Amino acid sequence: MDKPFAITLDPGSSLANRTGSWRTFRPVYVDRLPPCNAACPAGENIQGWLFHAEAGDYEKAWLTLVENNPLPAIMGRVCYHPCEGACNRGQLDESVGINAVERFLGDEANRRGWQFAPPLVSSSGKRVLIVGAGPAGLSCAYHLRRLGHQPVIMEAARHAGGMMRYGIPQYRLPRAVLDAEIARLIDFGIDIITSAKVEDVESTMREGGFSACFLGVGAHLAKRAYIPAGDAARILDALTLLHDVEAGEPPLLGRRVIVYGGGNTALDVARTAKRLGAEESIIVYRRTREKMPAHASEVEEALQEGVAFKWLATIKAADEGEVMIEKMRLDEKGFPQPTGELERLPADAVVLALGQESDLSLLDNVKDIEIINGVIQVDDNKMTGRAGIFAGGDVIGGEKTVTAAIGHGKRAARAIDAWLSGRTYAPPKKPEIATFERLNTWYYSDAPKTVRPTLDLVRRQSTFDEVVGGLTEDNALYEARRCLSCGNCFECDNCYGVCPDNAVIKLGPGQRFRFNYDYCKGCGLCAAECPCGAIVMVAEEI
Amino acid sequence: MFEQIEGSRAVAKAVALCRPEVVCAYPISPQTHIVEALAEMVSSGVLSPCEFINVESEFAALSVAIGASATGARSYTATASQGLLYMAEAVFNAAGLGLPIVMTVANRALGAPINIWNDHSDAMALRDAGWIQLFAEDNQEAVDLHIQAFRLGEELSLPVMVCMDGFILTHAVERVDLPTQAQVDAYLPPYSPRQVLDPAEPVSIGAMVGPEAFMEVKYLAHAKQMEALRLIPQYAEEFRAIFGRPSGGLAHAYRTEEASTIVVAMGSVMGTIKDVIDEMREAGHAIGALGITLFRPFPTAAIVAALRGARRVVVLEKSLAVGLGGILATNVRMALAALPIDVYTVIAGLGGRAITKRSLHALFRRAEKNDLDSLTFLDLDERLVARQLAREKERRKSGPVAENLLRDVGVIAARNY
Amino acid sequence: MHEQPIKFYQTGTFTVGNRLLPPEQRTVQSRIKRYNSLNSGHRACQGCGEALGARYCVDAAMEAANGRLIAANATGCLEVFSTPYPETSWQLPWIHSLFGNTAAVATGIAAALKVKRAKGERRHIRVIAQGGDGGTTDIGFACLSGMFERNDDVLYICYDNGGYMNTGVQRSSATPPAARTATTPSLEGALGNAFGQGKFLPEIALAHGIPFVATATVADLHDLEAKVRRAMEFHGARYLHVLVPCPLGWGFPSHETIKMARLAKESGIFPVFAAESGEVVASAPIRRKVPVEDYLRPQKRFAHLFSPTLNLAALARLQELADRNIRKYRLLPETL
Amino acid sequence: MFQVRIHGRGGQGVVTAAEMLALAAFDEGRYAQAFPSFGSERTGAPVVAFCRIDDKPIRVREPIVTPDALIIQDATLLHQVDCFGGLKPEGHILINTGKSLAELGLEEYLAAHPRERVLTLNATEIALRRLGRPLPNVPLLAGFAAMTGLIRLEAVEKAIAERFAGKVAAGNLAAAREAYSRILSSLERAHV
Repeated sequence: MDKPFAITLDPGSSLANRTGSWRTFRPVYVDRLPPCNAACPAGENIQGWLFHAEAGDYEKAWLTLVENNPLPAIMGRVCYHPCEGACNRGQLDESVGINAVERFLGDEANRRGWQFAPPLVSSSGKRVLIVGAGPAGLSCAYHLRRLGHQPVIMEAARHAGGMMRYGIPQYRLPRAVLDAEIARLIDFGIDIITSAKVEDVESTMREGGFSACFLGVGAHLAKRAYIPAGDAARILDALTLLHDVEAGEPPLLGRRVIVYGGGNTALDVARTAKRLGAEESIIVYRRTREKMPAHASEVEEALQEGVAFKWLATIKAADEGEVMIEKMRLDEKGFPQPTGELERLPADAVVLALGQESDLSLLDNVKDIEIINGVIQVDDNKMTGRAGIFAGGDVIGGEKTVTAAIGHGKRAARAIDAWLSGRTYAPPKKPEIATFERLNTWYYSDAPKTVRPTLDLVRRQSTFDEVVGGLTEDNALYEARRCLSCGNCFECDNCYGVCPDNAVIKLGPGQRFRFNYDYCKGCGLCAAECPCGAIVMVAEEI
Repeated sequence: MFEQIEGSRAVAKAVALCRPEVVCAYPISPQTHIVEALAEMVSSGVLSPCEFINVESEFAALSVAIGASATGARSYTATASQGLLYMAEAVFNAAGLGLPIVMTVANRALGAPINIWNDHSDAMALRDAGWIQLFAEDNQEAVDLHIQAFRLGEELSLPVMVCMDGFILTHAVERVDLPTQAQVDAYLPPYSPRQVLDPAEPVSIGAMVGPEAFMEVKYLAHAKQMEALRLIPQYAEEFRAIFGRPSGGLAHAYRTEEASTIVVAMGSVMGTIKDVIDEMREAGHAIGALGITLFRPFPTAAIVAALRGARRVVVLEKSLAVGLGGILATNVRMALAALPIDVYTVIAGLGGRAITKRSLHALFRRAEKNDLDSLTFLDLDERLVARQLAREKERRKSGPVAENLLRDVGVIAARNY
Repeated sequence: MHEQPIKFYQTGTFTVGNRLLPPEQRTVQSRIKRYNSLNSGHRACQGCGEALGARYCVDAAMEAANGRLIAANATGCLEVFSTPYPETSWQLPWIHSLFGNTAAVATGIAAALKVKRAKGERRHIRVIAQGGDGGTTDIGFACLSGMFERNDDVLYICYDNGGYMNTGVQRSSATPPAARTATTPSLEGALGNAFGQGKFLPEIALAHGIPFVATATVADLHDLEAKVRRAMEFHGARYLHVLVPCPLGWGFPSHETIKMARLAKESGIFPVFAAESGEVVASAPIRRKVPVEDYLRPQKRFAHLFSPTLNLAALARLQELADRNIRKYRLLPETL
Repeated sequence: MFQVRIHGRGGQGVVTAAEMLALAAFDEGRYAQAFPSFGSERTGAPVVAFCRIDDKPIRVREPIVTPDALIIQDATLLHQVDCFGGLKPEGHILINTGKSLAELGLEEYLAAHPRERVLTLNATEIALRRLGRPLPNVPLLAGFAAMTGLIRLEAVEKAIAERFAGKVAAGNLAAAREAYSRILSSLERAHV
């Protein structure tokens, strides 16, 4: 075209005008720590695996999940999901049903036979002794294996699983699920030797040629309380009861069962008692429902199943066919104080669920390990005072949950890996938490949480069938997609779209975006309209 | 083929023979008959394919033509008087964008007072808008100039205004030789735009140009218009070859040989002037005339060549630069500045005032005796004007001038015979 | 008219893109290879709503026209910031003629294309015209009305930022009541722009009975693109009126452009609806209703309503305008 | 050059009459120029149209100041407008009326005018009868042809055929022929 001078212009010519020079603030992409991830005791990258689940790529989601936690099907059942409590979506409508999706993924993996990705590094040849095949030990072994080491688990019980097998009733964790996830770990190359109680760690390590050791022996000894009891009084401890049920030898409890305690174990026992045929299953707890350490959902489910509660009560004495309880009141500090007011309750059996302790006799010959109140003292890297011996799970106290134990195992494995090569493990610095205030929630449409199906009450009172069902694929997808992806780009294209200067370059699926600072004028629209708060405006140096 | 035909219809037929693709129109006298005739031809399918757009104003009419022309369509519209002023902004714009629109201006006076009759005030008001301006002497020339206008405009990428006297030509039924389609096709190639809105080559037309290049843009527009001075005689020659008659060109001299007095004028009044010249020549006067066909660009060289032998030049024009005098005359004076020729400005025929042979005879005879002021208003009612001026001197609120004058004249409607 | 909301809750239908949607349901703006009809390097202010709205609309029209589109553009910010010699930001054939004749220029383009197509010289090409509110509701109104009345095959898009921003923020007939502009000052307790003046052009367009009239904002891309797409399904005159907040003229920080548009819509002060053949067929419902005060308060052009004293009377009148829109266009579920 | 001025009112076909006269002259191989008085011609307003006929091209553009002939389509104009202004001595005058010159009050004024140069024709009556509409222009044109001999009846008929179609053409044709013969009769009487 023989175009007129100046009046008619060619396309593309404005690119000569680098409007980036106008900028006083520049947008920068950041990744923040999502509150769910921050709250996960197992250190799962929840948002990371939800990202793939949202796309329906469940295998990739599962693979992402198991980078941190090898037991998603178990997690999806027994974890008390602090992640959901931290979830920002809870401030919008309801938190994302992370736990349900996790279970869905775990079950999918079992159903489809998905396997872990091969170890990240080639074999180091280093053998690590792991004492106890509970969640801490399994987790530690798994992560060590991923890091190229050879873990060997020695388990005192006949079957691996620890508290997951001997403490959690089947209606919460079907054994097929447990077995499947343990089997996958064995397939991954972890040696588990059962019925092999380690009596002396030092000698076992020496004899077995182990370069390091992780102690995950758990807390299997029931704490006792002194209760004056007649000879005929039938008093059991919760762990023994649960263990016997698991071993197929349920004890006779009678019609009326009193469970003493307020933790999750107390609830497990009370609900188990119902399933064993008790007409009455009553939990006696010295404080109120609000103060109960047991998880609220468990209390709710127990109530549904007809478990009764006696709040603000202690057992003063037990005798054949009855217990004497004393009513308590809370003082101004919230501590229960006796009132002197007594009451008799008929009871065929009393089950004590007052906590557990560890059997630490295997450390008798180990020097430098400090034990306070039955709890092994470890540093941040879970290493005891004896170099090369690490510990985690219930033995180190703190939060005694499966999830926490898995987290301990992972952290210990990383520390062991470092220690084996003469380093000290330093975890990567965590980014700032993606708080709710950083989100632009306009872009998330309203979508309430999906309620998981539950087993009908009749069956819940007579069988050990799993109470809480899983999600269908549709539901799981829906639930996954409720994730706000707090603090991390999820490729919603808002920045790409809202830039009036086309100064955002879209890099393609999974590649996110890049700013084109040649043209970015620094208006800040991208940051303001980023739903998940993954862009910050930073002052330009002038 | 000869036809006894109204000027407007003849022009419409000529335009149709040029195969315009978009015609837009807004009614204003005395242009209306042209677009009415084109509407008929489009409606009946005689002119097809062609889009005839009835717009809501002259401003829109030319704007539609701008859009159409920029899209590569041969575009035409027509207007007059107030209509031309109403589209003034677009008139400049079409030229600035270099769009070869052809527009007929059926010349008419400008208000106030509103007046529908002929003079050249409208075209003169927009003489510097960047359009080529051609003035037709009779309806034959009006027809011929339109055909040449498309050729010229499209070659130069410039819009062309073909001016023909309102009513006097547009409404006159007279003999016109209308060309055949084959002749027009032979003369006028299909429109090959210099720039066009096309997704295949997506240019931006109509950029904002700042001080760094605006002068250059304007200079180039001037240079391009000056190109017309070279092309027009050439196209007129080619026209004669195909159509068999001379038409167009820069200016026509009439009996200027040995003329000591030459009358310069534009448009239909040339016919009356020629009759007067003939009669005066017969009576022994050394007088001739020069009809100017091309007003923009101004054919200075051709005018100097035609007038250099005269002792005096009488510029008779149908427009008035209020506060100065003549417009055509000013241009002629500029052209003749270096020559020892007396130039007289005569303002005539404003608002349809008849220019009669009798008045011209008297005027030219006075001119020959150097008995003219440098600025003369032909057939001005001096008494009437004097009375109003006196009235205004007396009191400030003397009332509306036009009404006062009409009261003095003693008629309600103007008569022109 | 509005898109069937997509059952995707992470981002619903509100974000620009969505990696999880099937490609055909994704917005034009989310494509890696989108048209970018308005290219980088233009000279619009930071956070310019009009630049954003223009790219949204023209890209969507380009998509609908399969890239075969011509645009006519009125004088104004959009024209000035996009085509200062020697740089143009437009990547489609584009013409700027004058301030007030854009609709007519577009008519001419459409007419030319019709003839060229009849002659077999050109394939099918669509035409849009665009301008700001001044070039549309004021100086370009006659040509626009003419284009509507003739039902010329043009989609006219008005980018409404409520004033003559190019010339330094003067009042237009689209300036909202009580807004301060350079020609409706708020000095000495004056109210700013008067109540009861101005015009809402979409309703005037609607009165022409043309095939399609709609409003949209830059805050809801899905709605906007759906409207452009729908508009392009029709032939004849179509009108789209897009609210494009102006950081400079309204007085808010450049990163709040979309938020302002969102508040305008959510308060009801700017009704988002669509009409076909003269009848309103759909309204975009308010999702999180806010009092009109929430929309006004962040804008400096309304600052005189809040300080030094609260002008409750004016606020009440503005709220009534919003409420009237809500009733008239059924913007809330309970008004259905 | 022969110059004709036609007076009438808007709506009476004054301009058409001038144009048809020019057309008829053109059909006879002559040059002709017809033009109206250029105004806002509203129905009922006084209107003037002109026609020049010559054997060589006509260049002059001034209004016809000194006509060779007048056609007065509406006799009521006689006392409103200076219809006879500039008429050449012994110029033709054709008036559309059923009245006599005396009845029109023109007897005295035109006393010196040759009798065969001032004729009346009730063209409106003819038109009403032949055409069904009070349009006197065509019969007057035919009468003018008969009166002046400037153009032949055939040329008028041809112009009618070019200008009109169907019933209107047929009616006008009949009206023209009747008017033509009536004027011929009037001329005979005038010469007697």
